Amino acid sequence: MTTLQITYFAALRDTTGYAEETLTTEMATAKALFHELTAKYHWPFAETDIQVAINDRYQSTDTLLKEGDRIVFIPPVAGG
Amino acid sequence: MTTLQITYFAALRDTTGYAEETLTTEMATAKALFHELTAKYHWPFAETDIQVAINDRYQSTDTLLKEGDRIVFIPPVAGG
Amino acid sequence: MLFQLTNQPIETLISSSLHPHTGGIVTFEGRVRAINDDREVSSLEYEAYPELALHEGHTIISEVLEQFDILEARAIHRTGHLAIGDIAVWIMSAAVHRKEAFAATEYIINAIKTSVPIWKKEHYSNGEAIWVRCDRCADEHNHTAKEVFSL
Amino acid sequence: MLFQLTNQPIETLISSSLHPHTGGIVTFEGRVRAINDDREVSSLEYEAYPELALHEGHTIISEVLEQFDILEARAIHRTGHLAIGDIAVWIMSAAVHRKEAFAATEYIINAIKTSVPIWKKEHYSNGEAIWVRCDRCADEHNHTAKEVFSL
Repeated sequence: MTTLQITYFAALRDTTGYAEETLTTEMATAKALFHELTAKYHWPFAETDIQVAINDRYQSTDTLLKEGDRIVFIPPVAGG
Repeated sequence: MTTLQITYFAALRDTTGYAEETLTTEMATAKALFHELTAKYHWPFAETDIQVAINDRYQSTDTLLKEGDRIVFIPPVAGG
Repeated sequence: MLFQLTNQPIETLISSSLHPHTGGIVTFEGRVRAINDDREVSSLEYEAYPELALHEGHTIISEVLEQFDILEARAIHRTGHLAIGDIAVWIMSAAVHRKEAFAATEYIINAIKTSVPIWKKEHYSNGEAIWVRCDRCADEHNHTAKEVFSL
Repeated sequence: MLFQLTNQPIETLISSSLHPHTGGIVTFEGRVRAINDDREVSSLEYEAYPELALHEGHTIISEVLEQFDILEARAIHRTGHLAIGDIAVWIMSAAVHRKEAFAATEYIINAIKTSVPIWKKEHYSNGEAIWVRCDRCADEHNHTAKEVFSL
């Protein structure tokens, strides 16, 4: 089990109703965690739509999660 | 014989010492007039370097000159 | 600062300090449009993930300074609530010769749209608001903004 | 006015009136460089043939408005004596989408350098001054400024 700090922005935050949560999971990778949270919050995104930041840097969704990581799932950006 | 109003700008004006002159010429075209003035003022330009404006519009250097035309020879531009 | 986020009007942050070799400066301003994809926009909101957005923005500008023959480059992106006509993003590149300044500025805006984590919520005059999904905004001729979901 | 000549600082003439569909604005500023072709420039002078310059400038902007998918375009060229850092030419294009605004602005500056009758006299820190010959300034990667003659 890994305990993580998850932060939600924009459309994802609207599905959770809060910006941050501390979550303990059995999932080993960011990708697996994405599917766990998609089931929980009914996210309207495919796996290929989403990028992940771990400790404030983009990482592969196959990255193994470590205790205390800060995780942010990033839906398609729309800046500029 | 045709009487013309000639205006000189920039490098050409520096060779004449004045900005305008009224000139009567036997030359039939702007190109021929260019060669006449090059001989007179020692202009350091080739025929292919120069464009001509007649009555404030670019024209071919083969254009026939008409009584009262305003002629400006235009050395390579350097705006912008 | 090479890349900034601000919740204040960008106009107040634009200064022109100039390298003495600067011959050409190209700027890009992205403005809030009154109409987007045929819908009447009343205002919009930009939300950034600041830690990552600043890192990615800084990386873009640093790479451009290495890869293009330019003297300076800067970008500022607005966050928070914006009205029609407000500047959402401002970018400038200064170069000895203009061709590189055009290329660098266009590269920066495309890169920002691709990789900087900033999201846009459009508010429409009929009261709806959506987070805009804009997968191909960097390739704008094929661009279709897709609604994520109405809120 | 689509194309203007001015002997006043261009900064004082730039206003931003905006079409409500404007999404992207690209500007180009040509500035007086301290160094040109390895010579130290102290100041310079632009001289225009006003009747023809205004006609050609207006024609360029009108053609761009027809040929590019843009909402607005303007250009202002300075005349008279300029100091290092002064804006010699300012161009802006506004469009719904940025790609066209970049293309239009770059087209305008190239066209101005090719066909608008404006000449530049560079004054150097050693006291010399020459009318700069710049046959290929519109194709600047092959550009060699050639001296017409010293005065």
